[in-house]
Amino acid sequence: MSDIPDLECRALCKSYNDFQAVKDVSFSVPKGTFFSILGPSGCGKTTLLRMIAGFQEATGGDLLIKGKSMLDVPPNKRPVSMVFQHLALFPMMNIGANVGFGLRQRGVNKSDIQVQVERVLERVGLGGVAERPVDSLSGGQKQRVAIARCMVLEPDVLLLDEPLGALDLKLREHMKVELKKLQSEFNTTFVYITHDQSEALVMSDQIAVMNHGRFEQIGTAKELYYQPDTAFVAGFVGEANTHTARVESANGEALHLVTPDGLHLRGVDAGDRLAKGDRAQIFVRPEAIRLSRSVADLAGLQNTGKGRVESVLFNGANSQLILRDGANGAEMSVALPQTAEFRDLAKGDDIHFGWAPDQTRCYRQVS
Amino acid sequence: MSDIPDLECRALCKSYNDFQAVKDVSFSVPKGTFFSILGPSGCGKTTLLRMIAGFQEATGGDLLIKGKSMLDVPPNKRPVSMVFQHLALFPMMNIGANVGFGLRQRGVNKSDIQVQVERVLERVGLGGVAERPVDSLSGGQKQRVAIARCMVLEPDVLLLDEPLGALDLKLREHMKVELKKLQSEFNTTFVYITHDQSEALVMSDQIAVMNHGRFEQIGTAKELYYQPDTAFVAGFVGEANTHTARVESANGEALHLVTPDGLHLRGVDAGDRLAKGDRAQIFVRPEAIRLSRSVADLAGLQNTGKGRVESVLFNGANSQLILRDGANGAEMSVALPQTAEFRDLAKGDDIHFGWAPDQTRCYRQVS
Amino acid sequence: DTLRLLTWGGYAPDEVVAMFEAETGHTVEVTKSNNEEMIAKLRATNGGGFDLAQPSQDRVAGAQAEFGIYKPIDLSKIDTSLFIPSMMQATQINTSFEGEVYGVPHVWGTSGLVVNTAEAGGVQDYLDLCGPDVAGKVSYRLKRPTLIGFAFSMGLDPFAAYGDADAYKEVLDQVEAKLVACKSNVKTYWDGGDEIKNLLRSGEVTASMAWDTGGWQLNDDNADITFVAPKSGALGWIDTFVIPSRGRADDAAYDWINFVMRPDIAAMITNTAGNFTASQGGDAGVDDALKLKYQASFPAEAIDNIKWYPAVPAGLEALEGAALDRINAAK
Amino acid sequence: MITTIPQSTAFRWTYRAYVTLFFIYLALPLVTVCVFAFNDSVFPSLPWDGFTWDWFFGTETPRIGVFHERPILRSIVTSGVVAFWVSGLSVIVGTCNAFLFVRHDFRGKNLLYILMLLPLIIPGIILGISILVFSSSIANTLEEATGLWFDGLRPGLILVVLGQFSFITTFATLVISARLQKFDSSLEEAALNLGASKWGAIRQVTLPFLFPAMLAAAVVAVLMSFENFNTTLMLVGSDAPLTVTMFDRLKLGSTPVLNAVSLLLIVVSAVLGLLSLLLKRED
Amino acid sequence: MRSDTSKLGFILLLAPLLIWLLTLIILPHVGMFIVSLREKVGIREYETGFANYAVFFNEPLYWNTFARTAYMSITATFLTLLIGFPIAYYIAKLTRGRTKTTLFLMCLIPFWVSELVRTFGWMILLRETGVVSSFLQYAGLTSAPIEFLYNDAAIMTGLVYTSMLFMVVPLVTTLDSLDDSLIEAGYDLGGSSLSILREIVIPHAMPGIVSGCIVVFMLSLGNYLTPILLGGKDSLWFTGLIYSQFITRFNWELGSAFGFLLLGLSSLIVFLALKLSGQSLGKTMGR
Ligand SMILES: Nc1ncnc2c1ncn2[C@@H]1O[C@H](COP(=O)(O)OP(=O)(O)OP(=O)(O)O)[C@@H](O)[C@H]1O
Ligand SMILES: Nc1ncnc2c1ncn2[C@@H]1O[C@H](COP(=O)(O)OP(=O)(O)OP(=O)(O)O)[C@@H](O)[C@H]1O
Ligand SMILES: NCCCCNCCCN
Ligand SMILES: [Mg+2]
Ligand SMILES: [Mg+2]
Repeated sequence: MSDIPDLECRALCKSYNDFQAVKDVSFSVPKGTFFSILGPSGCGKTTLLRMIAGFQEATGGDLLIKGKSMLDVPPNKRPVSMVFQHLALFPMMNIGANVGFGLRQRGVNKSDIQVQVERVLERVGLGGVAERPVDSLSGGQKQRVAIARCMVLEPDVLLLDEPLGALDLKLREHMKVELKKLQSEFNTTFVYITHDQSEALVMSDQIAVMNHGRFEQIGTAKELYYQPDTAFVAGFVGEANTHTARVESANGEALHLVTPDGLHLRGVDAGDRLAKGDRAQIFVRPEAIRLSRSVADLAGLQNTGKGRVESVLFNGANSQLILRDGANGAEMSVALPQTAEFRDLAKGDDIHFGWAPDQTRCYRQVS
Repeated sequence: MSDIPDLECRALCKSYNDFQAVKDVSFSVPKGTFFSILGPSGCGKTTLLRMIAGFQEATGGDLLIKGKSMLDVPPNKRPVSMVFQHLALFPMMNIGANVGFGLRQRGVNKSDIQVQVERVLERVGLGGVAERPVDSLSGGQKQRVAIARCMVLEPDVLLLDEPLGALDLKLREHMKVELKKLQSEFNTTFVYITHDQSEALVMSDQIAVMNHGRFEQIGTAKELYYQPDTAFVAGFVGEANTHTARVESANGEALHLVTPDGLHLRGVDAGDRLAKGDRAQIFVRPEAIRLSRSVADLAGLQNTGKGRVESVLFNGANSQLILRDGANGAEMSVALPQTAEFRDLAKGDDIHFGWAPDQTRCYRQVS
Repeated sequence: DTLRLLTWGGYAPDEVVAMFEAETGHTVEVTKSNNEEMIAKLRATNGGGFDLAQPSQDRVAGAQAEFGIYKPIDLSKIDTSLFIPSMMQATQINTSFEGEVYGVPHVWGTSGLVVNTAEAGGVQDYLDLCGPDVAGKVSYRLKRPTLIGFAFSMGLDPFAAYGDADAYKEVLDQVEAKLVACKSNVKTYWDGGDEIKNLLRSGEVTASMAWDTGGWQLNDDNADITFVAPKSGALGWIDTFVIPSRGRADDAAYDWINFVMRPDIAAMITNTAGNFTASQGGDAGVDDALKLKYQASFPAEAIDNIKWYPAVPAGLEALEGAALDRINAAK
Repeated sequence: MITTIPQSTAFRWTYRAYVTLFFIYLALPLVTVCVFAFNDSVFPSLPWDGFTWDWFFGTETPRIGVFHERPILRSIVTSGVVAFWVSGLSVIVGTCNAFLFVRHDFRGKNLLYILMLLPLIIPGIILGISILVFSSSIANTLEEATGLWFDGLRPGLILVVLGQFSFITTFATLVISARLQKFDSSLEEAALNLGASKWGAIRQVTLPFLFPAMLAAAVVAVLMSFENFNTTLMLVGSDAPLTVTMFDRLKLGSTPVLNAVSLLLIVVSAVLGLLSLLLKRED
Repeated sequence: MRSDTSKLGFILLLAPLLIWLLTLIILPHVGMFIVSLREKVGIREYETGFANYAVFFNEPLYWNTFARTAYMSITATFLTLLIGFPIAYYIAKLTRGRTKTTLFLMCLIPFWVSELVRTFGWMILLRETGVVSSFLQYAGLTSAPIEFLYNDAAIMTGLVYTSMLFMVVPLVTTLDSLDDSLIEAGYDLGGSSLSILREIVIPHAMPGIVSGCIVVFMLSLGNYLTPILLGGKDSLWFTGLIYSQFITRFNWELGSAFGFLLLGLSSLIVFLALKLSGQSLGKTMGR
């Protein structure tokens, strides 16, 4: 029984007239998973979520919840609940009435509703507010009411459409942690969409990266960050310096590449099976680059160079250097290590840098 | 000549009825400086900026631009220009007319206006868009038009009121770098206000931290980050773990403290001249805390402990651990080093941690 | 039943209505109006909406010919003995159309001059209203009686020209010219009886062409103001009872007619409206004061000189209307 | 220019004086009307003959107060009945229109929208006569064909109601659409998602949201109906609403009874007007 | 199935609109047009033709009145705009909070009182024995009573008064939506009050100005009470002519023709105003 996933999509498609917003998306979400869909604006996340909720009809493929196809089930009969981007709490009802709304639709009797509403409000840490108007709550509290309103119905799947988008920075940071906590307490399957990579990375068990209507990769946060399958994922998840180069020779995964300026680089093939002569796109994360005042320290790293500090973007623990590579004039951003050693680095200083081949992921260049 | 600052405020005050929004603020900004005013919402930043622009009358103090008092000069005669939070581009005019507006007011003749408008648009990288309507531009482009509109008038000081606040995350990151670049190209004095510390840290030559209408500290980004003068600055700029403790003994700057749970800590006095028995507030930055699997590695650090991993907030280069201190059950956030050594750390693992006394800044506790 | 009565101001005083309601059990709803509006309303409703109306006798046959908005009077339901026979007869003749009688008389009176003798003693005839001594203090209605009155005053005989549209047009052209020239003398054209009374009483107007009753009523408050029968003759009118073709309360209508023609009731109406009625013996109960004023305004030769309106042939009103519009538009 | 831009004192005071004069101009006629309702004279004009309540409560001719004037009381009732129907109908139709224009896309929508706005720019008197002429000719045709009477198509309350409804509906539509436009349709989706049926979502979420606007539209409709003259004048039969009765009185010469009625109208309208504003501000 | 029910819903929503527009707006105007084409040739005899329109064009009185009505209405519109704009600006931009609400409400109160009452008030004020004349005598500014009523100025006063609110309200609404920071930006860039008014405020307020002007113009053009009651002997107004054709001349045919001409005139002027200002009806009136 438990190996039937809570949610499964099979080659799901959605076209608006000529435009394909969602293309052949397939995935399945096991019970109790926090599943995020991460992608840039306009990539089709909302469309996908609304198909799952039933507000949009799929133009192809199938959609199953607990193994049952949902295609012909109207939205008010699907065992999924949705937390809307702007929460969509009913302003004309008090908090209790909001949370009890779904139960009322099911015809549950009044006293039971009251008991259940109070119980779920307590679970989200808002006991005793049932009588208050919605507007008397802070942004984060509203968020919790919206979740309570769904959870009281014990849905199989909870859908969340960028619910943190409207909050301010500090609150967003806080709610990230809180949401994850709520999910593990309720142990309900969450399908969460966002275009903010840090939200997805911090909260999710599984993340699907979506682009132009397709899923590019599904994996854990670390998989996406350290082993991105595609150039898009490598660029979208986390920061990276990119280069283009030609493959000089390939030895299994190990590649030897040459940039247009004649620089030689060593990297690893990210899975595109590059061969000699192929054009490759190369990604190196800023924190993968080591700095040193002496070349010797960087001997072990196969990719090295010397650059001049263009600017120091001081930002406490997240400071970065913008270096201009002495060899080819390319700009590079390098995470500034927290050791005091580099704290006095200033614009115009020269410095050596280098990084290991396994931090150099190479993808086939699509022109 | 060049030692007259572009902008100088002397004990500037502003009260709204009983409420003092700006209290005795004094500072001076030398020519060509990127000067930021950083503070939480409602601390009086906008009020201060609007006094400089002339939209609000000071209730005390003096305000000088290039050495001349501006108190009696109406805003349309002051040699300052302002970039408004929502830019305030004139929607009823095309881009060229927007940029040329100020010149038209000065009675410059039409063909000169056209030439100058085109020139300044090119400098901000928007050549040839003069005929287009304002709304055809993206957010970042509008930003540049707003700056061009001011810069064409060659103001002595450019004021910017959270101009990035309305942009989305990625664009904001990008514009930070861009703004700084534009400033150094035009070599004009910028006074920039923001509540986002990373904006201020990354762009500014000088930052003033404002709180409750007062300047708490003026300094470079590094000064504020590494040597905050006050507890407010320490807490507001960058992240920090805080503790409270009593001073056990003071030896010059070096302090020995005891927390309410009986934990002994070593720290440095941040300037409040704490003495034995004083209550202190202690700040430790997450990245100052070293992790190790063996106690021995941390021997040199005078503050050490052992904790259990509460959760791993994986976020690429900015990942954090939430540790629960084994000794007193306090939560602590620790920056996760980029070395592969700790990559497999998971919830429930035990780990040793420690930090140096000089990373432990202590302030007098104000109850 | 409810009797919806379309009538002139003053013809259905509250006490009379109350007495009628008490006596018959009918309810009366009174709508006050004037000739043109009565006809216009009935035309729009195609003879519905009201159960009894009171246009002047000259306005019955033409309107019936054009719009068919009245129903013939059932004389058997009327107590004819209550009426002064001569008036009854004259009215029946004037209100006949295709062999049926459409109206019976109710109130009669005249239009002439109402003058503040202290300030405008010189006003004796309609044309005197255009004299320089009363400039800006004059008022009259911009309606057909004014055209007729001025025509007589100018020595013309409009009634004689009724049969001949061209001749009548000629008369109208002359009158129009006169009234256009006179316009600067006019303070405002009045519309309703109370309006002209207010204007005279406040002194804003000192000489006017108006109904006789207004003059007599004002006389009570201000002895200087009174009705003057013009030299060229007052214009005599009789207001009638007609039954709209789609009235729904004919019985109540006949009840009302028979009720108000009772001498005692007729006297009450005379006392409020100021005009005498066609009720046989109705003047017996009228205030002596009113009778005196009547006699003062109408010496015997003035009574003989009254010009009674003949029925207006259909079509002449269009000519009059155009003339009135042009006078109104003149600067 | 705006509060934050310094202006010379002379300019500020001139501006304020102008604004003050303007509000005096606005208030003057209304205040005058109200004051003369208490003049102890049969004319609503100077001289001031002392204070009296007669024009409200008097029972003796000529000083019959509003509260004892049957025709005026009756026409107030008539106006009330008309206003009730007009506001009811126009709010219902306005709500349907709002849903249609805000929620649906269809061919000819723009044309219909312009047509819907048209009553705003048709003079009231023309609306009145066109409805009068049209309904009369229908009635004539029907009566000729059937021999029955069609009184509803002749001047009278039904036509008055229809005539006022014909343009007040536009206002109702605009007021209600404005609010519906602000409705976040995800609220309705949320209701569906929580198990409500389509109609249930509209009933429990959308209509309650629209309610303040519907009420405001109803109040506006009542006020417009009460004060309408031009359209009503052409369509009125034997039951005259208040404005028409007052107009007839005014033509016949005014007594302070008219002032008294006006005073009552001003008070009631002001109260209703304020109410509708309060409702609108909930938007 | 789902699309069937939504189709039904759509039809149910469409029906009231169509019935309303068809039976109360479109067909009556068509009917009125047909009646205007009936020429009266005798008692209860009619033919079809343009005779009624010919009457209009052949009688100077009618088209003079028509022109005068249009001219006076346009004047009233401009005056209202001129007087109302500073007021709207004051309310929208120079006041805040409570004061703003109060002033706005004060603007609205006369709007909720019937036009008849407003005009009646002016009659009491302006007549020869009225309040203004008495006040002037009392103040010694004049020795004899003065008649202020019954002239074009009185009509204009009444029209402007009656229309003011329909100008001020849309102006306040649009000016309110003008972000203060645009004005500040203009000022900051060296603009003077006048140039900001011309280049920023007025262009922004254009939809409000146009919608206010259209409403005021239509109200003036279609006004009946004000010219009749305040204009006295010079009250001539085109609606009055229509009214008298219907009421005192029983000539529905000519009256309908006049009605149609008035409708044509108003549509034409509104159309021109929209074209000249580059606005659209839906944008300005639909708000
Ligand atoms: N009703 C529609 N008709 C046509 N195209 C549509 C419609 N709705 C969405 N689209 C298009 O489909 C694509 C995907 O839209 P969707 O709203 O799913 O994106 P998203 O990933 O949620 O973006 P965001 O992060 O901005 O919310 C977009 O290009 C959008 O323009
Ligand atoms: N016109 C005013 N009257 C009274 N108090 C005001 C006025 N304007 C601002 N304040 C108060 O002055 C304080 C400072 O406001 P200001 O707008 O300068 O803050 P800020 O630092 O710009 O905040 P934010 O980051 O939110 O823009 C606030 O407490 C605010 O409530
Ligand atoms: N042309 C006929 C005038 C009829 C007047 N009836 C007047 C009644 C006045 N109370
Ligand atoms: Mg989306
Ligand atoms: Mg601010």
